[in-house]
Amino acid sequence: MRKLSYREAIREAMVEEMARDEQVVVIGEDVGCYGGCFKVTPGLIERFGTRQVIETPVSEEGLVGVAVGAAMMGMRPIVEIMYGDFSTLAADPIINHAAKMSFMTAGQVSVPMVYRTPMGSGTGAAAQHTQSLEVLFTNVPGLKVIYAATPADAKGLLKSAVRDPGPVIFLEHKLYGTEDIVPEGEYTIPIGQADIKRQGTDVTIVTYGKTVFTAFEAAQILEDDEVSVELVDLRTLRPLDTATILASVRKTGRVVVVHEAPGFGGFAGEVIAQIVEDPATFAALRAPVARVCGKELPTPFNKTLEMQLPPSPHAIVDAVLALFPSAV
Amino acid sequence: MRKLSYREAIREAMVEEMARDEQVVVIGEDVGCYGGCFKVTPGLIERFGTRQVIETPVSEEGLVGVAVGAAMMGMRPIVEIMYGDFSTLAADPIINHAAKMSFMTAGQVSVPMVYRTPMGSGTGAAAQHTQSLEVLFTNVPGLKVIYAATPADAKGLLKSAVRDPGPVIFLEHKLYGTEDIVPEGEYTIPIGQADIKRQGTDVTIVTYGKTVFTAFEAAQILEDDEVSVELVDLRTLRPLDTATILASVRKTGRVVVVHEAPGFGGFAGEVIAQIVEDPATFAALRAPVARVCGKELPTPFNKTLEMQLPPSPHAIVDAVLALFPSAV
Amino acid sequence: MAIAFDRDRGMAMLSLMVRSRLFEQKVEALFSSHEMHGTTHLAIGQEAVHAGVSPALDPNDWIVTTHRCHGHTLAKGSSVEAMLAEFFGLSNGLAKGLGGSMHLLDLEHHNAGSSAVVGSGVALATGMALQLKRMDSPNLVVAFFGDGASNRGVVHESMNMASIWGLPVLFLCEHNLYGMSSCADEMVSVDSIAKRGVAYGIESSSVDGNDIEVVYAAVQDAAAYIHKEGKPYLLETKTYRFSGHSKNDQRVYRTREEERVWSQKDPIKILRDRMVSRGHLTEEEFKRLEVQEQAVLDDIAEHLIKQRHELTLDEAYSYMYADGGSR
Amino acid sequence: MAIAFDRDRGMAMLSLMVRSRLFEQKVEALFSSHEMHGTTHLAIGQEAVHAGVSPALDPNDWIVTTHRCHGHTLAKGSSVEAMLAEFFGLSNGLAKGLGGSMHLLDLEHHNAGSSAVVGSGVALATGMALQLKRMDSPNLVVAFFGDGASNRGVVHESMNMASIWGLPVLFLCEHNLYGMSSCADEMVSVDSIAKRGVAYGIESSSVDGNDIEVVYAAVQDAAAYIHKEGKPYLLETKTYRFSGHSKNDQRVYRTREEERVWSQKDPIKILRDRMVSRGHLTEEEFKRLEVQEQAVLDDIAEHLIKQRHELTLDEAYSYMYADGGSR
Ligand SMILES: Cc1ncc(C[n+]2csc(CCOP(=O)(O)OP(=O)(O)O)c2C)c(N)n1
Ligand SMILES: Cc1ncc(C[n+]2csc(CCOP(=O)(O)OP(=O)(O)O)c2C)c(N)n1
Ligand SMILES: [Mg+2]
Ligand SMILES: [Mg+2]
Repeated sequence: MRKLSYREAIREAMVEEMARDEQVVVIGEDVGCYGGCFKVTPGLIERFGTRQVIETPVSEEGLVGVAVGAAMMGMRPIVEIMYGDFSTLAADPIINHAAKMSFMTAGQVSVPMVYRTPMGSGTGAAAQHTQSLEVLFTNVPGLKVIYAATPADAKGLLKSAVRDPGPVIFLEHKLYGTEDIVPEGEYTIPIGQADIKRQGTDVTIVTYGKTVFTAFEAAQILEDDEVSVELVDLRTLRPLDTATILASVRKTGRVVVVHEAPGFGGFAGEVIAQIVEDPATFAALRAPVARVCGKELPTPFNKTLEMQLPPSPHAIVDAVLALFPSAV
Repeated sequence: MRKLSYREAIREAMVEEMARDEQVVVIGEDVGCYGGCFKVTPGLIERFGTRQVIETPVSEEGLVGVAVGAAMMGMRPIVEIMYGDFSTLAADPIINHAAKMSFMTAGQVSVPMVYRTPMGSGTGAAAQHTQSLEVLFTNVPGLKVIYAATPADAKGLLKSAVRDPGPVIFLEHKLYGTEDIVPEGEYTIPIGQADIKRQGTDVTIVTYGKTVFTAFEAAQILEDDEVSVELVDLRTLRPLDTATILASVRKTGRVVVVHEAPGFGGFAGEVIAQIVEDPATFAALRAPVARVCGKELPTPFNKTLEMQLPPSPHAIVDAVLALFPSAV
Repeated sequence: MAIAFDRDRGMAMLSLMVRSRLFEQKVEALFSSHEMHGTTHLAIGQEAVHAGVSPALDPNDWIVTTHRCHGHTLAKGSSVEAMLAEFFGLSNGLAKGLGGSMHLLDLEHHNAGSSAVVGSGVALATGMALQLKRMDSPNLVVAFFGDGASNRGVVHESMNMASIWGLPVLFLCEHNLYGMSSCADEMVSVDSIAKRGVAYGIESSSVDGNDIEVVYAAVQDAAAYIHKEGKPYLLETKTYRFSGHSKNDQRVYRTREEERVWSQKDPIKILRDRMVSRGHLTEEEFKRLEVQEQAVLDDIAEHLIKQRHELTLDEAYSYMYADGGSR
Repeated sequence: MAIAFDRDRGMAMLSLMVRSRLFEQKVEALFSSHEMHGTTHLAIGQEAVHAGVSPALDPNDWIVTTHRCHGHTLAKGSSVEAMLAEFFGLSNGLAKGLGGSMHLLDLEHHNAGSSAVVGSGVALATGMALQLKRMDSPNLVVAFFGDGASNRGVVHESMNMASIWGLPVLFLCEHNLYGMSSCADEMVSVDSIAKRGVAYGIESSSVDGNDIEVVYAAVQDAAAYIHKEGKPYLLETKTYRFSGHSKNDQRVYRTREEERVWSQKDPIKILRDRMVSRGHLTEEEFKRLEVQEQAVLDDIAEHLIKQRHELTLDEAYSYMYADGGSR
């Protein structure tokens, strides 16, 4: 058994896929000798050359549009965008073009593209470099949206994303140094399957991305309160593994949905809607559904304030305990 | 009492505000002699001249950025973007700049800008001109998001939007010819207040924008089934009038959320989350929460197919009736 | 720069322009009589560009078109039937009725389709050229765009990338003086969009877009340059749309006098007169050509109106990417 | 083009450059010792541009800067204390600690702040100029941007609008050869970004950005042109950043030899030597200047590190637009 960092796992997935298929091409700003803004691509250009590693100017809309056009002709681009915030610049090629191409052409053209970008705060980079903008994509038919938390999941899901016939948004958190066990050798993880990161019986916490770790901490604290937490890591947001969520909630009767993006209008709403729309799951609920999400603020530069923005383990603990009124 | 079309009501709001304050400026493509893509601005340039009506090149990102900069210096721009789909092009100046300016500068700079654009299908304009992209904005702290259905609401809310100190997204539907009573003279409607468009006791339908009319039709059909519908028109999505929603649902015990955007990841999720998060409302629910939304497809050009995309009155009726299992 | 067409080439080009003109008029009529829905963008007056570009190139060269794409698509060789069927939203249309008049594509004829987001197609075309170059293809991509589109940032970004990477893109600007209602004189900060080539180290030229012999020759020269130098090229064609921007356009933004002046430069008339004076065509033959093309068109339209086969919603769903979203 | 500074002006400009250099070095040190968090973009080597622009203009002219904004902010007259406080995230910082090092602004000194989205600030600056023109203000706006930013589409869109509307914008390109790790030779499709002015009918020029007398004169000429013609101007300044792009940059994308060559064109050295040779300065005086500036800086930093007053979350919320979102 070996450990890899989140960064290395993502890189390994790219290396394997690039070696397997020369149509797999990494495209982005400073992805060459610099190794990418978060150092996920070092060594790729040395190994695969400029035919498979394409460095672009600062032209987010254009370069993603170029990737879409290249994908239409058979390339399988993996686009790296430095910060998820710049997805605002690439929204047209992704939302209006990549997502719709297969449908608008009645299946004649497809866009097998992966769009990799990191989301989230914690870096002191202030309001324009720290957002969690997954909802730009989750309401768009034709897109798949992945947000893996662990190195092993990131590797397996990225390989599936590269092989997918359509456009896949692959979101990353910025804890690139996080190490964990990654299986040796070739494996993929299917898009659209959640993973139960921790079994439990009293309450379900549903989350994804960086807050998987926060929720895990909360679950450990809750053990002391003798509350058994089942932790569902969505891994893919679209298509959503509703079956796994519902099964867990039917078992526990209680659910807290957690993410770093601000709660209002965030993806938690979709998870909650899936739960309370389903008659059997609705009937099994023993408490209102709760959310613990990022605060309704742009990210402040000040570190003390920035750290208060995302959900803390203690906020999750409090939200869980509030679902057990008798026990308090 | 006089009737105005939705188009005329919006135009009247602009005329009144432009006459009141010369800093109110309409900016957009073809908003001059052409009168705008959906003919909402005819006559403005003749009356107010090029100091208050600024025609721009096809440069969505740039022109919205320009409006943000001008607003920073005291202009109160009303930007018109021809189709809501092109909000993908204007996402950076809105999300990364306008929304965050006040916060990032600790209140020193504000951006009193209105961003007007129409959403939705029904025009035969196919996949890239018919989306309902309100979720691009509803998860962004610092933005307000309005989507008025009726001429009277559109007028009163647009005037409030123009006077607001921050950026306001003002979404329109494309039933610009819809006529209805509009009060004479000066009035505004506060941002953030829902309106009960129809009182009822058995079920609450929550919706906004074009589907207010669809839901109204459904409510009338349901009268025959002796189901009394309370119709909540949100009018503002952010900030949301949660109090009005909760009061209605506590009264009726049943709720269906309706919108034209695809359901998955759509704004309905937020409405549902607000409902089931509130312990008293959750306790008052007598059935699972239901959604009736647009289909999970880009808009087909073919008319027969296009018409099947948004929620139909009958789909709403069915969803409502399904909440009364005994009655079926 | 112009070349003089021989009789055969002249007849072929004239037929194509006439077909395009009649096609557009047919579409206009079908819209007026509400046989068609949605919107449409006619290219009446721009036939010399539409017909003059693709026939001057290798059939395996690709095009990426715009919202004003009927003529480009005809010139690439698509069947009138498959095009009209698309306008009617039928399942035998070019995109089985899912795309409509702004999204014609025909892979068999190397037409990759168009973006209805003005200017965005230029980036797609640039990306296609990137992949062609990577795969050592001998072909190029034509990126059509208008004077209005020239002000979109993505066009700038694309031209810069095409230049630094030496991509086989023919940036084909159809400068028809207007972007919807706005006149290029007021919207485009330079009198000739060809000048923007300087900003990217891209060779460029500006030609009379109403003279098909000029357009044809310029396109061939541009293609030769692209192949020889391994660099993109920017060709501006100056033309005029006689029609309104889209249906219902009252054309309040320009004078009837301006239209009259331009109508004297009707591209069909120019080639027809030239062929007549060269002894390649008689007025008779021209009339016959028109009548023939019209008859074919009418037949197809009539036939399509009768047998309207449309996709079902289930069939439409099947064109979503596998697993993409639930219903 | 250059003008020779008299002694007073020379001393003022030299002091400003030295202050900027020492400020950057101080910031670097504070980052290394983890007194500061986040990231930072130093402009060591670019002082002649940073110090040479705003002092050449009317104090009421506005600037919109970039992620590399310390020098611009100093040159506009902001207090070192308020700047450093912002870097520390303190409530007496320029943005009360909410903006940080990439978002310095100072309205009192007509600095409207910067966008950390490379290139996007150029549109904001253009919009500010639109409003200035509407209000018949005699002032202009400087839009700073880099060689990397020059490839963003929004810069194209902004230049086009500034040109057609005749806006008082000085597009000030700081061409420091690199955008992060990528060399302009490979990313910018033209050898001089000033050439891009042609694409917009915007007058332009390219000058040595390491010679502050050249920059100063060019900026004054540009401003005179803008006022006289009622048109924007594009000024490219060619310079080099001695520092890495941001903290932790190992500079693998360029050679130490290249850096050595450029270090001989150190803008501070150039002015200092020139002043010495003109008899306006002695080596002694220069040393004293450095020592003085350093002492002031050290004092301020030390003092700030001691009394760290930060906003509370409640205070931060109060800077949201009224009614914007709930908590
Ligand atoms: C990004 C974008 N903005 C606006 C529109 C609406 N629109 C459709 S065509 C058009 C004018 C385009 O002008 P031009 O590029 O000159 O092409 P032409 O119509 O003259 O062929 C506009 C503004 C659009 N489709 N896309
Ligand atoms: C739109 C966008 N893309 C990428 C980045 C990341 N980034 C920050 S600075 C920089 C380089 C900018 O180069 P240039 O404009 O030349 O300015 P310089 O850093 O040389 O001052 C990049 C790519 C960003 N902040 N914004
Ligand atoms: Mg045009
Ligand atoms: Mg640079």
